[in-house]
Amino acid sequence: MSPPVLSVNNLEVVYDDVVLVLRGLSLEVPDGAIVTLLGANGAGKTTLLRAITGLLMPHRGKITKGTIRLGEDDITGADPAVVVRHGIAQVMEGRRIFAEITVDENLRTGAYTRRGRAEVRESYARVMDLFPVLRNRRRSIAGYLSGGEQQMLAIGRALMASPELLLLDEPSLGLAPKLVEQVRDIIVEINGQGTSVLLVEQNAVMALSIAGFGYVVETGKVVQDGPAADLLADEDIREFYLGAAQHGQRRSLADVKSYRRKKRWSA
Amino acid sequence: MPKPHRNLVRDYAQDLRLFGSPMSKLGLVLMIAAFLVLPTVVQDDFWLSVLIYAGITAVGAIGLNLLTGYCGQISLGHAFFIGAGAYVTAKAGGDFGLPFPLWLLAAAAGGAVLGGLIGPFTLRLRGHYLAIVTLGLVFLGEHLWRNLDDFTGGNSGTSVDADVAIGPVNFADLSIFGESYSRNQGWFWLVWTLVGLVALLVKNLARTRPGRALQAVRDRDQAAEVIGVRAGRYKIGAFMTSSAIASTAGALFGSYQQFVSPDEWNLLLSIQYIAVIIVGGLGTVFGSVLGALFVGALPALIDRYSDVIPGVRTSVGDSGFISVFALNQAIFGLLIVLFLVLEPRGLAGIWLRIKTYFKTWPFSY
Amino acid sequence: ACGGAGDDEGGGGGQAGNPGTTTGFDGTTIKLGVLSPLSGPVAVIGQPLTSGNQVWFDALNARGGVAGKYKVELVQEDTQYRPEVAVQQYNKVKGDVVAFTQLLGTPSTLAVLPQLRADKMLAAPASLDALWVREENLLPVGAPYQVQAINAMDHYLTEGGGTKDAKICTMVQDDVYGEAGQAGIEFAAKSYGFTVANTQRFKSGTENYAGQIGALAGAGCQLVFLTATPTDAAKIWGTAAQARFAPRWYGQSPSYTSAFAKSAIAPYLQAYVTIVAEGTEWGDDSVPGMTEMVDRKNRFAPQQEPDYYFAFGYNQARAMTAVLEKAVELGDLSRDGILKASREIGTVSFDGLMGDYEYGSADTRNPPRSSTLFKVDPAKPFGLATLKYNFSSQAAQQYQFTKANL
Amino acid sequence: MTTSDPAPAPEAESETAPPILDVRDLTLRFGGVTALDGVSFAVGRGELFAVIGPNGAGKTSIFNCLNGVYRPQQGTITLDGGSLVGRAPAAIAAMGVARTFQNLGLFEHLTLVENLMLGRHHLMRTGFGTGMLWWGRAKREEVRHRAAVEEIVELLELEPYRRMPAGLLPYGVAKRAELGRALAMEPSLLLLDEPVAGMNLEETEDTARYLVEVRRELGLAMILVEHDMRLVMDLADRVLALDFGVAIATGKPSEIQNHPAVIEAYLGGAR
Amino acid sequence: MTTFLQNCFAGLALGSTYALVALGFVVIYKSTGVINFAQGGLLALGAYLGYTFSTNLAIAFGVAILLACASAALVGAGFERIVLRRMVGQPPFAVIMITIGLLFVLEPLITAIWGFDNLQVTNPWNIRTVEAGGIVFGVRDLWTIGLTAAVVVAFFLFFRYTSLGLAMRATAFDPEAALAQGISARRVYAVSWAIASALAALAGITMAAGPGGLTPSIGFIALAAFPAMILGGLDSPAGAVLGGIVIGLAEALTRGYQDQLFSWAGDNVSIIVPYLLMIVILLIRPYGLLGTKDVRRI
Ligand SMILES: Nc1ncnc2c1ncn2[C@@H]1O[C@H](COP(=O)(O)OP(=O)(O)OP(=O)(O)O)[C@@H](O)[C@H]1O
Ligand SMILES: Nc1ncnc2c1ncn2[C@@H]1O[C@H](COP(=O)(O)OP(=O)(O)OP(=O)(O)O)[C@@H](O)[C@H]1O
Ligand SMILES: CC(C)C[C@H](N)C(=O)O
Ligand SMILES: [Mg+2]
Ligand SMILES: [Mg+2]
Repeated sequence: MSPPVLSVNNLEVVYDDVVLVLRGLSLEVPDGAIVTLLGANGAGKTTLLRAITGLLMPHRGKITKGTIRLGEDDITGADPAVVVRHGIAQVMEGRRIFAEITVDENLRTGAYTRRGRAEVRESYARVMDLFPVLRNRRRSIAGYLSGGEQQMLAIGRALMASPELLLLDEPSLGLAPKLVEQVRDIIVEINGQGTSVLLVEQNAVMALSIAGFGYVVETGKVVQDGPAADLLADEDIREFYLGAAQHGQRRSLADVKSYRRKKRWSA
Repeated sequence: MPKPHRNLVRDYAQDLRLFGSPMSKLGLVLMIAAFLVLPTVVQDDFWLSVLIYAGITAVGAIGLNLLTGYCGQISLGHAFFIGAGAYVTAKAGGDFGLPFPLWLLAAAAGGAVLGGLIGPFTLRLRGHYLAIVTLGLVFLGEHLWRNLDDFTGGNSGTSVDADVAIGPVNFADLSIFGESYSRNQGWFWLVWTLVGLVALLVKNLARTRPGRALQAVRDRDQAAEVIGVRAGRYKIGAFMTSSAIASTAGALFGSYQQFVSPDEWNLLLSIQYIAVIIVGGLGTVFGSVLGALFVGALPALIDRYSDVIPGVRTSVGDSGFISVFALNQAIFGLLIVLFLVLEPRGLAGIWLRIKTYFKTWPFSY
Repeated sequence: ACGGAGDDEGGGGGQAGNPGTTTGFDGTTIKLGVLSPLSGPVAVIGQPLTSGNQVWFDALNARGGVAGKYKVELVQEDTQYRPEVAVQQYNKVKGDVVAFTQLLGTPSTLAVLPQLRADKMLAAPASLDALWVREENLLPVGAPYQVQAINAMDHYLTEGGGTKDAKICTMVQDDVYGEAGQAGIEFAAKSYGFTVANTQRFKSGTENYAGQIGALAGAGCQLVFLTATPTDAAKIWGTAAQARFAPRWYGQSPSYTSAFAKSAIAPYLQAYVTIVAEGTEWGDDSVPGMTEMVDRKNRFAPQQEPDYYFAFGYNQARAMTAVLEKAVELGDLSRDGILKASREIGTVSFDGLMGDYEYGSADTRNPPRSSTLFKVDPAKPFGLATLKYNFSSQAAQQYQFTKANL
Repeated sequence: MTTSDPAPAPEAESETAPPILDVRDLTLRFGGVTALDGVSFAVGRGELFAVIGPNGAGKTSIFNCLNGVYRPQQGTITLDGGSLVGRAPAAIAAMGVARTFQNLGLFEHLTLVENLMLGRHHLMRTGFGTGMLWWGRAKREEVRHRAAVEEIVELLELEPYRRMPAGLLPYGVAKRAELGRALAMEPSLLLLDEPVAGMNLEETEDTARYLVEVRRELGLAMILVEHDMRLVMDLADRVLALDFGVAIATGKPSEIQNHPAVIEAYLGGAR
Repeated sequence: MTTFLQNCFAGLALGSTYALVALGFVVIYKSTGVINFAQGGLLALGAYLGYTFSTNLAIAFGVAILLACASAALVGAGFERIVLRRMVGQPPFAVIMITIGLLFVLEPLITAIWGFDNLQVTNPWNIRTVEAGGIVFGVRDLWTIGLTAAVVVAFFLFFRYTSLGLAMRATAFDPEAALAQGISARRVYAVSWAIASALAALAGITMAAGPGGLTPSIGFIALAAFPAMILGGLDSPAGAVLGGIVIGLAEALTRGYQDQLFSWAGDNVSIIVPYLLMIVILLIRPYGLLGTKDVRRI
């Protein structure tokens, strides 16, 4: 069996020298798999992705313990440029497109580390096929796109890198229902072509429907993990992430009562 | 035994107090004590004048911080308004002989009017473009100061002969209970009282409706508009208030120095103010004061103790290779770089860190 | 009464007993302040000038000091030629000194003046503005800039081949120093009946003078009187040379420095430039003061290059010494005592290095009205050769001095 | 599915009460892009009106026109009888139109309470002068409005975050804070641009609950833009579906949900 | 007419220098989103390095120029290594202040090494001139114009054929997102600082080789180039060149016709004309002639 593309071992991350956000988190993305990461807001999912790509520095964050390995290579604390050249691409939280340049130019930045012109052109054509909306807006300044269009651009930009491992931080955010399905299909398709995927999603239904394996993170630690199918069947997961009430029938949101649910796996 | 719940807040008014916590109350008391006692301990004219200049800079910096730190409008034109204040004082306090409170107000009013004229530029220009336009103001100003002979004395400059008495209390020649104090001692008290006053006013402004509006405009002006803040109005208001405060600082500067000439209000002065608010910390009143002390006192310290540093040339013909001033500037530059690399939020940021350190002590996280 | 300048050995014994200790005088050493641009663009003047102060006092101290027993020590501070810095530095040292033997720069002097008045402090300005003459708290030396300008015009119209119908122009620094030169020329214009055809003002520190030179050339100027400091002057003359603009230039004394004689523009300067200043060329044996000064420089500051400003500083120190001698004689080195002494020193002679100065109370002082003209000559030590020594025009005698109206 | 309606919402199409908002024939173009193409709709008092449509359909653009951020090339917008077109955003806010933003419009460096206080900006009077002087009018006003803000803090359960800079708030909380700020404006029309995007299930349910409560207590009219169909279908009284700036359908949620054009353009298989 | 042409030539020569300096500003702005206040200091440093190579070490002037540009570029890149790399993603204000700090360090360093004296750079141009049609062309001015033109062409070709320009804009807009694309912010900073420093050095040497020699105040020219940069548009290299030439001409022409046309406005109007022109243009076009506007959408 080939080694996992990504293995995170006992990772600890501290912001601002005082805020401990990841507390010994470990996970693995096997080669060619889709792994999803679930967890409440503020659990540290984005922080984990930052740690992997080396983007903690601009946030005054630091890895204080643990290792991150990419295949055979240790990339703990490596420079982002180096990590990207290792074949990682990322859809960042909050889209982070370059608002002042055109859609085309944004896509070109995604292919910054790639050399072969023909292959880049191929990727470009594929992105255009996946998101026809972008084709019409190729020369528009990206900042004027609608929210969802920007999200498509962000995904498209990551695809331009044709990575070995794709990190997705809430790719479905702000997308129309039909597009969410498309994005799901895209992820599956990319994965089929050999790209491993680490998917962070609030839309757990979507995430678990395509992932092979899932982790649940709470306050910086993995509190549960298992094959996606097992998680889908888990009572707690069903209640807290999938919105299915015990008796199977979905509640109407208009009927949610004024009570607060505070149950957590860990305090 | 310490009383429990000493931090308990019982109503909103209490929650809004500036010096609410016991620590900050203690700090306030200490600052007031230092303010009262310092001039009687440090009688040396040099150190007093350094502190007086630092105080004047603090006043001006609070004004700039209001504009840049709170409202997000970068201005390189602060020197212009400082100069204007000094010239207004030469006229109002010197030639017309108005009493101290009146010429101070006149200077502030003059600054506000000029700010009101320039302010509308902020409606059209953003960021660096605005900064460079205000930089142009410095050059236009210098041209005006040179050519408006009647008002400014032209190239020869003008003496500023404004008295600093409030009723019977003359700060230039204080005597309290038969004890008489030097001009610098009196000025120290005067200037630092004004620092406190301006700091308080601006702090008040910052924590009420207009102050919040300014910060909203800084963070996102479009969103601010949508929730009902007339961004343009607040930008102009900030410009006017800031330049009024700048002119107040200029008024103090002029009357303390007693003589002003056109080339003092140059870009370097503007940059110095920018340095003060960035080193101090943007968007904090206390930071402006810290920054002014740092930027004002550090060169003086280096200057005073330069003779012990090897390689420094303190007099003509000795063997040093770098002059005191050059060394001063170099150290100053290095410290700024070092500082901001370590703490981009400036002195106020360091202050915050110290506070959180003690708050969370002994736990590092 | 011709007060000695403290130069004769063992001169001036104090009959009135020893002066008491006071600010800047601890009973043995007299401290004097020096506020000078030791860095910045005018440092090329401030440094030699301060060195001149120092060499004079070193020589004096070697002979025993003021009144043969009080050593003089200088407290130097760098003003960078910036008025506000000068004021701050003044505040820094005023508590340590009895007087200031150098306060360089017209703008700086004006800036410090209010404080001098309030503190009853005496300072010797290292600049030649006409305003200094009537100022109690200042101890000027030399013929003012205005007088230099007038003498220069006199020379141009009488021996320099100029006529009053010639296109006479000025190029002056846009500050008080420039105003002084301009005022002199305007006075001369009235006296001699010419008009100033064109005036160009420039801001000190400008890098490009093509426009001004173009304008002067366009106006057909035949003579240009220049009031500048060396940094700017070099660029101005360089630009003129490049533009092939070749009027007669007269330059105010502080516009020249020795580096020019070795530069690419030296031939141009040689051909067209006359410098109006005082005293004589460096190393001129025929002037007694010069021989002595060169000796002393060689002894106390061997590394110092020949320099006009050195001589200026040296002379300033001489005037200040006359005041100190007098004050010691009167038994009072306090600020009041110094001011009083400054009124009573009478005429001080500078041994031909500068015109004699009749001191006295400020409203009766009479400064020298004489100037010396130099031409540029790279072969000379300072690059200047005497063209016309120590002459005084009729018009210059007429010039009236008034008190600064600040 | 259920369409229970806890609020005594007036029948939207009722002939008697005139609508609070009437939008007619709205057209907005950017260069070659037509963001809105003759869109008309009306929102009744107390009605919760939803707007859905694919990405880039023009939903946010409608809000921007209502707010005065964009100026439509054509069309009229009438709020309570007064025209909105051509007015400055701040003036429109003062007329009672409040809004939350799709991409978070909080002021990052201000605390949550300050952000909420800003919502009350147009209800307050303190100017530069009185603000500086503090004691007296300014202080009284601050205290009074602070009390009002605290009610919202309580309603939205934001207590633990009062003093946190908005920029550091967890995403879900930030979205809630935006809602709070809009409510603090005491609006008569509330525009919600994707209020639950990026929220997890729990937070979505919370937000739904707040919206229901707000409706019940304040009875104000709302326009909801959202891609989370559960929220739209469960809460909205009526739905407008847009595609490429053109209104393709309006009706009750159940009608829209099964509308073929809407399914084709927007819903796909995920109904 | 000749006077006019003479003035135009002077303006063009001055404008070329402005263009070089402004181009340096633009390069750094494009990659870091800040105005580099140290540009004047780098210019002075380059000029003094040129002096050292050409006068002290007696290296042929053409080579000395290259050496000076190269060593200035090293200094710029070194600045990135020591300082800027730690500032990736930090607030722009802090970075602006750091450039001011750098200026404060450079100035005294230069005067400590080279002093305040007026230095003469050994060079073949100096005050030499050629005359044609009644107009005197300074050899130095001709070279300045020619070199500027060459550099500008090289500059545009470089950006045309490398992806660096795009990387710069991305980095300036959002350094973190740029990093995530594998764009090394450090390299971008280093390269842009190196280019800007080399441009500054070139401007410095061509100035220093002119009439009047070299003094530390040479760096002030950068202030005069602010209007040039902003008038063209902060992020537009073509704008920098255009702005430089417009400002140079405006300044030289007002200077030349000060007496005839502008005496009412006081002496030395030419000093403020660049700023006035800049203000007027910015009021009409708030992002300069060719600058791109901020993109804001809610
Ligand atoms: N720059 C920072 N400085 C200090 N604390 C931070 C910083 N960035 C994030 N945090 C804190 O770290 C914790 C984890 O944040 P992170 O963004 O990784 O969560 P997340 O799981 O991605 O949440 P979400 O689902 O909202 O995206 C949060 O409590 C957050 O407040
Ligand atoms: N300021 C602008 N300049 C240019 N085009 C714009 C501008 N604002 C919006 N658009 C375009 O108008 C169209 C509608 O945008 P809008 O933001 O209204 O979409 P939306 O329906 O809110 O989409 P989403 O669901 O993705 O948020 C989009 O194609 C967008 O690119
Ligand atoms: C010594 C000189 C440089 C002084 C200068 N000329 C001035 O009056 O300011
Ligand atoms: Mg996240
Ligand atoms: Mg939208």
